Amino acid sequence: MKRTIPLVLVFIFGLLGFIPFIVPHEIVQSSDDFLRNNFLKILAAFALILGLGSLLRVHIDKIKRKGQNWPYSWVLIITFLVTAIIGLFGGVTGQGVLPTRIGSFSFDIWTIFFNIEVPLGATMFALLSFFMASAAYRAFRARSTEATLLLVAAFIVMLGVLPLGNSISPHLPSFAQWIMDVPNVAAQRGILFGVALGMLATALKIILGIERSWLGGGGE
Amino acid sequence: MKFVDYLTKIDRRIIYVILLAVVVLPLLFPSALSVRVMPPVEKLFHAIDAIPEEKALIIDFDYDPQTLPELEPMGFAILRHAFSRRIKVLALSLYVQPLGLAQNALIQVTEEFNSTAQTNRDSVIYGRDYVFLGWQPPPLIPILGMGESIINVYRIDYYGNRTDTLPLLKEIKNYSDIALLVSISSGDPPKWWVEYAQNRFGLQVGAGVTAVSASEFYPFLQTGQFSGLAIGMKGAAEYEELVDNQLHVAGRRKASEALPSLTYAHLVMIAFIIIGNIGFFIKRRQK
Amino acid sequence: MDLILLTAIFVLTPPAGVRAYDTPDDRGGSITVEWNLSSDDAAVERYDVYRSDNGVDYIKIGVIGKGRSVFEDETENNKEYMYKVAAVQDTIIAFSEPSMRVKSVSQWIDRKKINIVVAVFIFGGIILYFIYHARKGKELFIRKIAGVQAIDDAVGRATEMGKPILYCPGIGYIEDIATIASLSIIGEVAKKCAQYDTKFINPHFDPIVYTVAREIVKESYSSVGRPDAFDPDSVYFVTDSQFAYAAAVDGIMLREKPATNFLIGWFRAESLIIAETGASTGAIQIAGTDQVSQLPFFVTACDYTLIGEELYAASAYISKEPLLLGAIKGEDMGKLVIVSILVAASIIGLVTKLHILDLFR
Amino acid sequence: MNISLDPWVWISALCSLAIFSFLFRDNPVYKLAEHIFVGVANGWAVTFYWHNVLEPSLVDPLFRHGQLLYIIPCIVGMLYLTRFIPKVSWLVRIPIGVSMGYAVGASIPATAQAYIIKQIQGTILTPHNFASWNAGTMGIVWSIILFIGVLCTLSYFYFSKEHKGALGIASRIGIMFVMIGFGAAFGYTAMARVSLLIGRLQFLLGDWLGIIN
Repeated sequence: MKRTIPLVLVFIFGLLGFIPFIVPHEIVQSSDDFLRNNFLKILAAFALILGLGSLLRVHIDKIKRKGQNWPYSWVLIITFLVTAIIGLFGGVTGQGVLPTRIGSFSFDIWTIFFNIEVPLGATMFALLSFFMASAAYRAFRARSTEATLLLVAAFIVMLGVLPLGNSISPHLPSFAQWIMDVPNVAAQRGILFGVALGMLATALKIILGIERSWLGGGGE
Repeated sequence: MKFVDYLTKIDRRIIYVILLAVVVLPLLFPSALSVRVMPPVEKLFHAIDAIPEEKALIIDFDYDPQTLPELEPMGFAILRHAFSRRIKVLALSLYVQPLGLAQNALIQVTEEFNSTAQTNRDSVIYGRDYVFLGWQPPPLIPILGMGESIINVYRIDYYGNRTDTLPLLKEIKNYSDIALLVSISSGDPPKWWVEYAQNRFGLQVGAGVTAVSASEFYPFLQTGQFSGLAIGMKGAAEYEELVDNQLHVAGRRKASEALPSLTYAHLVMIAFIIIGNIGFFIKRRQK
Repeated sequence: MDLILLTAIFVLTPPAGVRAYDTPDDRGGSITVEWNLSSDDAAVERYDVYRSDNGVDYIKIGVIGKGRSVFEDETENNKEYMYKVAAVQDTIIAFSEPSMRVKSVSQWIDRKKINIVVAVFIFGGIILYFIYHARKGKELFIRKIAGVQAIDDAVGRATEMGKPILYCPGIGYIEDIATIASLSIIGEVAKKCAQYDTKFINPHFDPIVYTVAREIVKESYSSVGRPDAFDPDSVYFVTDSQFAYAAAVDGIMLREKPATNFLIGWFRAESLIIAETGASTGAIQIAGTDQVSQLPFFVTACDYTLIGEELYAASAYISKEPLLLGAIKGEDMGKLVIVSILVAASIIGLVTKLHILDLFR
Repeated sequence: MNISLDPWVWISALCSLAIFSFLFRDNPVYKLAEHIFVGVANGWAVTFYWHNVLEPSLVDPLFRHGQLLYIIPCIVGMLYLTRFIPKVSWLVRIPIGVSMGYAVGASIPATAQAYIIKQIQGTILTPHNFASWNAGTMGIVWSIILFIGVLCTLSYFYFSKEHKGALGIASRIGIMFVMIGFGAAFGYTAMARVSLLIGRLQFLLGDWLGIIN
């Protein structure tokens, strides 16, 4: 019972997802839109809450067990609660129930997002250029013919993409563009066929109940 | 062979300092660099330019803080292009984090236009010239739902107004009223718009993507599934060049300003790889 | 409804052969109107399209530029309409004869999409055929992947040098295919470590993947008859933050100095940080992922890289798990079908005048 | 050099410097910044769970307008929350089965059309495809190289037969194409990573310290 119901559901809704592609009839299309806009959208909302719940549970457990770096979990939870309150009650544009301005200092949800989350997120990935530079020196070796071909193509693209390439010779940017348009498309398309067949295989296995690992995800 | 040992033992921090210097100096002493516009960005520009008066452009802002420097300049340039051509714009995001950056782009560009606009006609008014639809998860809901009706999917917009009260959404009902959708994204969204919206409703799709996933998108440009493709900060600079030259729209060109730094950083990166490999081959021959 | 002034036109000939029909393959609500261009098309400014419910009162519903002769009208389903098209030049209007009565209807099948459904049945059928056979225990041949040999050599090297082996499964979750493939390879490497009594280090990013991996490694040790040699601390959870995990793995590489690093699974931007430190310690590195954006770094920084599907094939080859084998064989046959379609369609496309591309809309 | 006086720009700059500190080594300031990042990101997300999704799509129609039909999705959606109740946590498979089933079902024709059929269409050797390069007669050469490249790449990822003889040659050529494709990706990735650093420096030197324009 615990396994058959979900497997039957995944099959039925698999068909409901596939049929509107080939059947344009008014009845099928409007019921497909109704199912999506009124049923699936609300399920997704609850899934979001589940995701948030799991995150908070991981950190609350860490605090209870005094796990590694547990004080930082307190920081996470407190920041989350403060931001959530400002967002929920302060409103999207700061004109909500909760006042989000003290004198000229406004702290509506967007200002917090733009001045805390954006710099943290942007800088986290800016680190990568440093790691790329040191990896370029310490790790990227022409250790095989394949790796050599890779690095040569990389050099052509890195030069060709930039105005400098154009000043070295107008042919360089066109050559770099050609590498992207012909050999690169051939390789990516070859890989894409394999990936697409893999996606098709996985989709069919899930709908027909052959692939059941997702069931395991439910049990505690 | 003391030199070889030195060659292969440069400390990590020295490499960081060299990269930092090479990137900062051109910012302090800016030099104008001409940008050569390549076909993929030209196609995107003409696809937007050719939008007829009675149809609208959807911009899917799906870049997050991690990919801001590459994609935000594209968002600004495309918005400037649309507003200067009086093209009606619907903005949306498939994920929640990009919403804040979409709002930032819309606020700043509308501010640029409204501060110089004299009459009501050439200023950019919310609800008439553009609407910010906001976010409705999961992605499949808006991608498929807007084929039938936009206001059924987005009952309220980002700011909380009811969408059936907005004048623009009385004319623009679904994909048949949309000439083009441009997805500015760091991941798969442009492919989803092709997979679901183009396959079922024939929607024309353009893409602005990060350089990391550039090579994966080229097959879709070759088949015509994408009507244009702008890649990374260089693509943004090319689009800024077109907006600047062909539309004479003023506005800070952040991507173009970064090109000199980008050039020298690439040269330093190539030099590091070559030096590293010289040391590697000498050591291998010693063994 | 104002009565349209019918003025006799001597100069402009009206468009002829006006025909209207329900737009096919749609959910209805649309009628297509076609006409032959007026013989004076050069002089015509535009064509106005008129519609009537009762055949008497006509209202203008559309304007089409000159030189074009098709218009799609949004209509209510199952309601009858008649159409007229007028060629217009300045104030002169030339009306055509009215079309037949027509109504828009919903269709049950979209014929333009039949080729896609046929493709789904062909490829889906092939894949399911092989999965069915694999589950029935039929012997399915997969060539030995070069990567599997590289894994054996790498473990052997660490054993000779008496140094530990580090296995990093990436930052994927249990539902990522690359992570599942990596888990089956962990079992194989753990078996060899148990046989040769080589130290095995396995830091994890995701709690669920960690618990599954622990069971696999424990089971590998006992399957080789060395349950006592299994060290529970060898498989452990580090952190669920991307860059902190990369920094932690780098720390292990520098402290424990493993002779061999396995970087197999789902990776994102942190792959660079891990592969770089591994290369600088001089360890043999075997990488494997299906994330195309990370493969360039692994190819240049590691000694051997399992590229995309090679990773799936290697895990199927090692685990001999029927589901995996069936899928790989099915996909292989799918590739053969794609190759034969490409060759056949190209021959048709070059030799004949058939519009072969329309078959692949 | 007019340093910004806006407190928020200072907070922004300090956040950036906290993350940059990771360059030296993983330290408490970096850990603090990272956890604040996750906290703010989820606080922002929750704001829109309510204002953009739950309130307009569920609370408003169900409670304010009494459309009782919405009770069904509401109940099925709540089954997600049984994940935290060990005894009945299998019930979470019902909403997962429904939403995953629909998404997987819709993905089948979409994948087949966008990733197989259309890609075949772009590879077939026909005069139309020759012209699509708009490179004149060279278009024929590009189409042929593309055709061979796709076939050889496919042969590299063919596992049912040993890579010997013709298949061996084809797969050798195939891996060459794959490596050129990876080289292109590598070049663009280098550009991407550096752009992110330049973007941060434009903020720190521009908006914060006011050194650049």
